[in-house]
Amino acid sequence: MAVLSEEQTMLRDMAREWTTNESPVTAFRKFRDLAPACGYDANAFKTMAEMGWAGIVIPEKFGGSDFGWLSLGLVLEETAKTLTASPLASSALAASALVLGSSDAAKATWLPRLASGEVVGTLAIDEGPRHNPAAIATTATKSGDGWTLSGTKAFVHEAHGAALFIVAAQTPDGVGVFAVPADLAGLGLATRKLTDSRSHANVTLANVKVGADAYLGGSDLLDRLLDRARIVTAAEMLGLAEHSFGVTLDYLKQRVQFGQILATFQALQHRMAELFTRIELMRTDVEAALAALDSSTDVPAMASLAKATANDTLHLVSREVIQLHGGIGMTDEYFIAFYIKRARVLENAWGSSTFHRDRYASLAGY
Amino acid sequence: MAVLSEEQTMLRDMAREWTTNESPVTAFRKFRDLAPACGYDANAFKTMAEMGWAGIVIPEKFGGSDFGWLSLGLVLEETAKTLTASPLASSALAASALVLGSSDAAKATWLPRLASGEVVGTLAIDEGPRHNPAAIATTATKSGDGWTLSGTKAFVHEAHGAALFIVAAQTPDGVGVFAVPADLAGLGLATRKLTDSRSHANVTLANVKVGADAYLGGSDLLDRLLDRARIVTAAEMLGLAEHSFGVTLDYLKQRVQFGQILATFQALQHRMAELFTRIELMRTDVEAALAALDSSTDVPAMASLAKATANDTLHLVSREVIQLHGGIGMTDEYFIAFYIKRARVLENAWGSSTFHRDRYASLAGY
Amino acid sequence: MATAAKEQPDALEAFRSEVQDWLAANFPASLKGKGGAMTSPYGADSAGPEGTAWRKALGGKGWGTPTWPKAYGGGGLSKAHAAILNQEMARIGAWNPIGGMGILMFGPTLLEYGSEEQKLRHMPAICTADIRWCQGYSEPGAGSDLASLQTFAEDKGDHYIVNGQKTWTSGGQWADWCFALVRTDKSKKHEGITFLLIDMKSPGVSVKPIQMISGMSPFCETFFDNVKVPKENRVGEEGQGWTIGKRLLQHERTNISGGGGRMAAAMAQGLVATAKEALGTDAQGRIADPELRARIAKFEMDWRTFLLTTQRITQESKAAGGVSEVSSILKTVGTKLVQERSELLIEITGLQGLGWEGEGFSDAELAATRGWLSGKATTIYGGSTEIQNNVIAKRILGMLDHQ
Amino acid sequence: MATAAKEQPDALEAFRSEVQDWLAANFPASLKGKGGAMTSPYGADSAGPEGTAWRKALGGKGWGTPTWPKAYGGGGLSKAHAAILNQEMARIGAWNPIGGMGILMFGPTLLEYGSEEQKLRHMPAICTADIRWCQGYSEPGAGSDLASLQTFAEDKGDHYIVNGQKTWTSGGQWADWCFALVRTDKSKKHEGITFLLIDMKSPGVSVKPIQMISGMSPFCETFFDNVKVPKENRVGEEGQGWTIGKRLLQHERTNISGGGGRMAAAMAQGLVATAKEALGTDAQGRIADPELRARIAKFEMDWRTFLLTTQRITQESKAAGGVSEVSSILKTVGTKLVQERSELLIEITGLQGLGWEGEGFSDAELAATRGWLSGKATTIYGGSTEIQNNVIAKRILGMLDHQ
Repeated sequence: MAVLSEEQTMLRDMAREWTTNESPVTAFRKFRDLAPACGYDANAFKTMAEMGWAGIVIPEKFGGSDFGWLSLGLVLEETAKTLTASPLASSALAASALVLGSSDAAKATWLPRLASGEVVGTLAIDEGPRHNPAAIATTATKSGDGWTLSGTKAFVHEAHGAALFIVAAQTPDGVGVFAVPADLAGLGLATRKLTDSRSHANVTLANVKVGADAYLGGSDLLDRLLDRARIVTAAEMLGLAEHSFGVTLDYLKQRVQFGQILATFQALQHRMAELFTRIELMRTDVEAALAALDSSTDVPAMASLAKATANDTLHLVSREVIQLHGGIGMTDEYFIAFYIKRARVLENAWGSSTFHRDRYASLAGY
Repeated sequence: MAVLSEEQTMLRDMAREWTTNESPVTAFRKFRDLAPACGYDANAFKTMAEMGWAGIVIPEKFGGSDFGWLSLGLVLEETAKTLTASPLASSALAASALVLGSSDAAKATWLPRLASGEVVGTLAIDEGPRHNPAAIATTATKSGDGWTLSGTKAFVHEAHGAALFIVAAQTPDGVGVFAVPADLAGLGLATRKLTDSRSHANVTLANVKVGADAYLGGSDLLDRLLDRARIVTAAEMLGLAEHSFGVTLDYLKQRVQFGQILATFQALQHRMAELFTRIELMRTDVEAALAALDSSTDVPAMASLAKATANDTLHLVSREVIQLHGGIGMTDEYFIAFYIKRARVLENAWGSSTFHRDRYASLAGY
Repeated sequence: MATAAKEQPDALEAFRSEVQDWLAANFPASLKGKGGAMTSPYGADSAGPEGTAWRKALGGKGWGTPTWPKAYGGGGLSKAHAAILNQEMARIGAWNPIGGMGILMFGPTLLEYGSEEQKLRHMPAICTADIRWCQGYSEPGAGSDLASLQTFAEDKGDHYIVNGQKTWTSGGQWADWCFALVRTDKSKKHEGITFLLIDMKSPGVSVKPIQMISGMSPFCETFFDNVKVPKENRVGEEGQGWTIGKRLLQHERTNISGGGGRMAAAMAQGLVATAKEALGTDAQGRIADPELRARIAKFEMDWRTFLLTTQRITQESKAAGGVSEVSSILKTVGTKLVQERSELLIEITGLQGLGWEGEGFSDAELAATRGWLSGKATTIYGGSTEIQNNVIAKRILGMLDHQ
Repeated sequence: MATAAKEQPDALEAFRSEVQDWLAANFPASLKGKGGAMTSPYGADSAGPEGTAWRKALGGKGWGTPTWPKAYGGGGLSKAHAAILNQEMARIGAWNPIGGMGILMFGPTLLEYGSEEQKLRHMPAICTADIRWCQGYSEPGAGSDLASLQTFAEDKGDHYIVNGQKTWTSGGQWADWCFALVRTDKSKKHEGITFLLIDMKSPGVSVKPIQMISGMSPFCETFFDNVKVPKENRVGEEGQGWTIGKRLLQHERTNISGGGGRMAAAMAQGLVATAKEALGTDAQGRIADPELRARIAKFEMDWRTFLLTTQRITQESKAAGGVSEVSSILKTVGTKLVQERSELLIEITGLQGLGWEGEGFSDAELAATRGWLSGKATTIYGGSTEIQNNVIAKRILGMLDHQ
């Protein structure tokens, strides 16, 4: 655990306590089985917003607390431990597009409502099942004062509950980032149900018209936004890895086979020691990348480092925890497989390890 | 172990018995410390030749036994177990260039002497420290009836003792393969001493003149020759992996730490089980590739499969056997490190795993 | 086989004609290529009345189990004759409708250990697949450590009263009979186990399907509440159950690791074709992502190695006249590779490879997702990878006991 | 440190001038950049008479161990003052000639556990590096299981008679003194161990260098044949040796896993530069072999993760006022990565990376080969990776004992 400020420690402890008591894994199971139309656990998110978490990366003048990305990461890590189905990350990323962007009107319209949790926002960038920001085909053409957007965004997370989409599209001058309200004519959703039981949809924009104020920035903004998405996703992945590991450790300490507690088998001890080591390394990268966002230091490389490490580590951990549980882990009645079902979605969002190793090497000049 | 014919079983048993009794690892240590100028254990090779092993892939009419590649592989596997410093593989590969080649004069001149072990031959193909047959720069220009060769061959194995080099060179019509006697004017050696204490040298050809009969074939012959080199090398690697594993197993069964025999620690048991499994898989590929040579079935893919598997497996095994030995394995007085020192040389000869995975994919059309 | 063929070529060719005629008369052309029905829990019957008719026809002739003894409902054919039957069926697209655990696991075991009465009573209905069997081995507290099972069969003279709970009963909800390991002696671990055949319609037997993480329910929990089992349904002696049960598990392991050549080629090809489509190709036709291309090649090479190893071990076992010890590696290697393939497929296809249900995914994609999840069990059941490694270390490598 | 600097800026700046003057007067310009001499077994003295003079000058002033107490030969400086000393030395290319096991391992331990007499007697010569120390811990039968050591010290009133054999005595052939763990009580395992200081010139001490697989001989076997050791040379009480010895090993582990930032950057850069040269680059400047490029990137990323983890754990330890438990992972991770780098370098350079001696290889290439081989020991000594994993499992994860 990084050395935290007093307010960060308080925030983390509060998140941990709330998650443990108010949003355990059973809450996720209920959410999954009910499958609400909004695609997230609305009651949980309401409480989270009341505690101020929706405004952590939003400036105070727009109703946020401006606690920064490490603080947001701490909360996401804690709430991810029990798979809390909240749009906190997506909404924070949408807010950061506005904060980093150039449209004062968009800030004034959306940031206070995002900070209070009154509305949810999300990113709509990729257009295929694999992260590829170089392949954006959605177009934004000028029409009068504003723009007309056309194209399809794939697997947009939290699409069902979002009031605001942050959309990347090709303008005549290169990629642009736009704030697109969900209720505009021509915008449609097609649900894509994935293993994690969360909200994903293809978002179709058929000549959707937005004003000039909807334009937030160009490819530089998009890059900064994507790095935030990668790092915040890695923070959630850290929570998944940590907690599924902890649950497995507890299981091994009580399960008896061959007259012996499983935890006392040396082969399992060494595998758990390896996982522990890997998760500690993952924690390092995730926390360092969050801190890099707060200090604006070497963000692109740290984002690729954190996401690649998070991918590889969670991939291994999510497989091992199932194997180590044995038969019980294969039943839907037990919960350990929820982690692998969510893990693979996050691994494939915002860049696989292959993508990020390639990017890291290119950033380093080889 | 593949299902062998009666004669193959006899040959294998003979090789095993001879190696165990007459050519143990201590013989290799003596060879290393004496460092004879010819670069190999001349007494050992003399005996091996007397047993007919130098002629295993040479037709009977040239004094060989024509027992085939699986038979040769069995002998190489056995003799490699104790690191026997013989030029058997190199000489057999040189012989096969003549057998497969088009020059009757070269066959008549060299094959009987290679079969009897009177002389040693070797391949001189690569020109850099990494296998790259696409980058041959040595030239062969026509001069009168014959050819003039110029260039430098790198890390030629058994160069010090060889009377015959099989050289690949660019002719005006593409790559050609030539039989070049070692005693010709313009041919020079520069020793390159590697970790395995065996014979390696750069061979320089400065306007070396050979007759028309020296030409053996073109790129097709070269490809066939390289596949033989890869497979035969993999067979030697199998012997290394198998025996270093066996020695380690024996060590674990007698070494006591914490009042317990090491072999009874479950974490070590599982690592040994993994190594055993990997070596069995390696054995499959090596034997299947040797058999593929004998039946001329799918040789290129099988060669890449066998060499890649051999590389990866021996790499792992050679590291693990050192770690599992602990401190004693780090001393020169003990012998387990001889295996890693030879292993890395063979891993890097005739194509790394990266090379062969790329080749396998290309052969398969992707 | 080759020898037999040489000795009696005429007889064999005559048999081939007989088979051709019989198939022409009995295999409904409409079932051609519908062998996939066998993966349904209802087997051939899921292919409709014609499927049932075909099952009864082939099963009734004993040709669903062609080399099993005729006296017990098998075909009584030599291997050479059975090969001809297979060839002729394959030639016209016919498939064997006789499957399930009765064939794969229980039948061979009963042939080896059953009494004459038991064989005559149970084998014919196995050979026709009229009766379906399930396996009562695992218990909630006895997974890898199967021998610690607690389901108790109390001796009541001419019958036992069975109480306890089994789990992972494959197809328990559809089975007519159960072959089960039960405890008849609490004072001994392995020697206290007995092999019983239990009619699933007996009073006191109840089953509860287990929903798996793949969303499917191929297994059940099975409860025995004072179930009366006549002693004639005991296979072997009291206390011999562990020996018989282990023998049966060998059949199970072979099946889990198996996978024929055809499926194998498809495995690698499917991956390459998918990758070319998902990732694109370069001017030389290579998969455009070089790192993923290398990993696909590695998978294909590993898979080929696995198939060659299966072949090798089969040949060696034949030559040696017994199962090679090395066969212990097949299960761990095969199951690991199948899991690797699923994971690699997800990485190649990205989020499209994680579809759970609904629009936007092909049936094949959804099946791949479910298969990825259910495939996690292959390294757990039938002797987990950890157990197999213990076995390799101790039995093959002689590394003693670790305790 | 920052606080101290704020409080007394003038005093610190005065100290800076003093340092500058002293260095100008004492550091021979000819030694600039010759800090590499410290990797020789003879340390600074291998840089000739000027090296020896420099060692005696800095050591005599106590500035080789700037923060150690002045009473025992250290510099007695605050951390703020020591930082200034380091800055000024770095500025002019001066280097610290005081090194070896006395500084790295034994000194800190003696400061903690030694008697006043022992500190006064031994510390000054450690601070000047006039006396060189070696470690007598491992024995042929006591490797990872160090506490099973058998070298016996028999109580003879005012002295012990020591008999036995040590191995892996680092620099034993050049050492003046040895700090050793010996057994004083055969009836107890850990509590029977005592920490002794043994003069290597004592009658009965003999050493035999061990040739390593790298061709170098940094270690010895050390034999004790009725060696008389006065009781004043016992550190702590009888039976306290295990506690003291373990504390000392913590210093060893820190050093093995260490590796400063500068070396770190060089590690990744060297790999990339070598790869660009050996493999070539494409039009975009990328390393031409895509699979190796990906693996180099993975190594660089893993190495950066390791360095960031070292930083994190240091900061956390400072904040918590104690060593973080998590530091156990640093040794296993760091040593593994250093080994990975060596192996990767060989794969990149091919046979050129396997040069043993003679023509055709640069000094750097030959050093890399030797380093690859000697580096295999890093996962074995100082607590093998297996032992560290046991420690993590039991102490941190609470997985009890496996026996």
